[in-house]
Amino acid sequence: MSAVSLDKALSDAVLSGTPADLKRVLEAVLLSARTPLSVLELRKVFDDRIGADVLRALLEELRQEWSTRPLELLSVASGWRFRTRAEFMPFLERLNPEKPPRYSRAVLETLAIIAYRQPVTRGDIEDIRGVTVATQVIRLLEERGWVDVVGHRDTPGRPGLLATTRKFLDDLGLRSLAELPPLQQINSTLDLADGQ
Amino acid sequence: MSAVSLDKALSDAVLSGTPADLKRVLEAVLLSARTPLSVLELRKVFDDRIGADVLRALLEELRQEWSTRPLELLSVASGWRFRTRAEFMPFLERLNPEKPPRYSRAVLETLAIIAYRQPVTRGDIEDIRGVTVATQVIRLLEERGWVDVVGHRDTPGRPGLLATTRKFLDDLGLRSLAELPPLQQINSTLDLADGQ
Amino acid sequence: MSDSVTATTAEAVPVVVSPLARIYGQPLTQLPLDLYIPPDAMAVMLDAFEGPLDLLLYLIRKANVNVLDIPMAPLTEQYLLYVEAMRSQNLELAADYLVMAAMLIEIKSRMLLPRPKVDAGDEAEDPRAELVRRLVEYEQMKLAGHGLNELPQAERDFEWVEVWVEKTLLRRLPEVSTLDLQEAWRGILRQARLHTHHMVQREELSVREHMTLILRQLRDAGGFVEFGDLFDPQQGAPVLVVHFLALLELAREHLLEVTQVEVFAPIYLRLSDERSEPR
Repeated sequence: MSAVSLDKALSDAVLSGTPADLKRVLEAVLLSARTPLSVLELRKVFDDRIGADVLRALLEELRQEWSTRPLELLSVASGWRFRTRAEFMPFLERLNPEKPPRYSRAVLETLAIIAYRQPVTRGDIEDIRGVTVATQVIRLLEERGWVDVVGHRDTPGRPGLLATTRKFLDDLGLRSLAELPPLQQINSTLDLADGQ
Repeated sequence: MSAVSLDKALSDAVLSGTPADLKRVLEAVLLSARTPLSVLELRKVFDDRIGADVLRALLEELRQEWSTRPLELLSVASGWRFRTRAEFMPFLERLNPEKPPRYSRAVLETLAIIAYRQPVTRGDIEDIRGVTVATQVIRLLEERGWVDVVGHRDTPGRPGLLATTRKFLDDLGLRSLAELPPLQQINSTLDLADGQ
Repeated sequence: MSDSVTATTAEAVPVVVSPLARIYGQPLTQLPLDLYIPPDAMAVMLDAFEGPLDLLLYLIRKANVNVLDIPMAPLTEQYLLYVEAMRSQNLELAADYLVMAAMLIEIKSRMLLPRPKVDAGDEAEDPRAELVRRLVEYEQMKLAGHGLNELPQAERDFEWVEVWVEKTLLRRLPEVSTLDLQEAWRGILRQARLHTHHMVQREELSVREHMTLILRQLRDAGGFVEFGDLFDPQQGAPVLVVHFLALLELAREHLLEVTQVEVFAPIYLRLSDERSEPR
């Protein structure tokens, strides 16, 4: 049997088969596709012999069937595609570890000032660093859940008082701020280093 | 909780989980990998906390579980990987009507000589085939990632020694060169005594 | 030994299964059995052979003779006829074909000469031995190539599965250690020295920590708390002292207000900013 007639015979068998057969084909096609597949493209897979409505119903069933499995079938802008569930990302990450990102010096210094001098206003931070503090630096730390506003200073503009949170302590493995390296020690090592 | 500690907590949950949990992770990782994964690499996925024997047993179970599904889990030269079953190719081809490469006899014979007689120089191939080997034949095989130069023969011109790659085995679903189809014995034996 | 290759009418062993070409619209599924080759087909013929060894194998298989016992005379004759036919069509003939022609003629002539005497027990080498060895090896590789083509092949007979992974699902956040903070603080101090008017005072961290605690406590309580509620005697005297110092510091920095309506009345603490932001 030539490749063409085999192809034809196989398709005929599937097209006259049960919805389960059709779903198996959909699975195979969606799992190996490199891009999302639109219903139009999926109709082509079946030689345009399965209606769009039927396909959509089958895709929905397939989505349900995979709801407890490690992949999820998603309908995105350009069509349907399988995606690995987020919870498995840490495992995949181990295969190709990427360099962890680093915070900029501005972020780290701002964080240090908030940690050691809290509660402080943005103005205080700017006084200490001698430069203006970009809004996104504070927002970054707030979004991370490490810093929040605990009050306002009763001065013009009523600036927010920033302090570190419990999450900050948890994430750094500290029980309290008292476990941060003492400032005295930092100061004296700096004196030594600069003393020469 | 930071990304890192989340990762850790999740791993701990899985590692202390049932074999089914481990298999779900294996499935997710194998389905999303871009290359076959060796048992060594899969151990990394689990932070080296699952033994190679356990993994191999789980992989075998997984292979069985998928035996009735449209994908098959295959063990090839560089490890384990999912592939679509051949019966679904006609459907996939409708999506990409671009025909996959069909190799000419020149390419296939050159490939066979490299596969069965490796490492060989281009001169060796020409000796066996009795014709000059076009540069593009070798380049085609190199571009496919099936053949590469593994050294140079210490003769004038220092010709490159060609050999097949791991990808060649992977793409043909083989675990080692030993799994190549055996060479056919050519029908008669030469008996020089009867020569005249 | 078979009489003649040309005389043999045995069925040819087709070298290639699929149609070689279409000639005058007709598929050419096997090479012609006799030597008559349609003129236009010669180019196709030449293309169909992978070289002189392939052509020789074809002639041998077509004649159904033992590859190991080749009748040199008729084979050479027929080979030369093919080569001549190709040349007469002004086809550019690969040099390999001519080299092979020379080799065949040489073997044929050596076959006619008496074998040189050799020591008893030693077999004289058959002049065809080298040709046979090459033919056998070539045929083996030709079949092996065919065999490789039969194996399921990635992208042709199956697709590798590579499910989409959305990297952004895993947001990797920078890790920060206390050492990083220490280093950052050092940087600040160096900077501060350059701007000496911004003196960084050395102050007990614990006081600052308790300042934050009190502010949080006040905020959570709606900005208004009775003095006594701020202190938990169970924490011990040192903590209570630091806590009290923190309270005084907050008052000094006008971050909170301490009020008492009359002597011995309860003391209340209120966030300074509560006035304009009543809850």
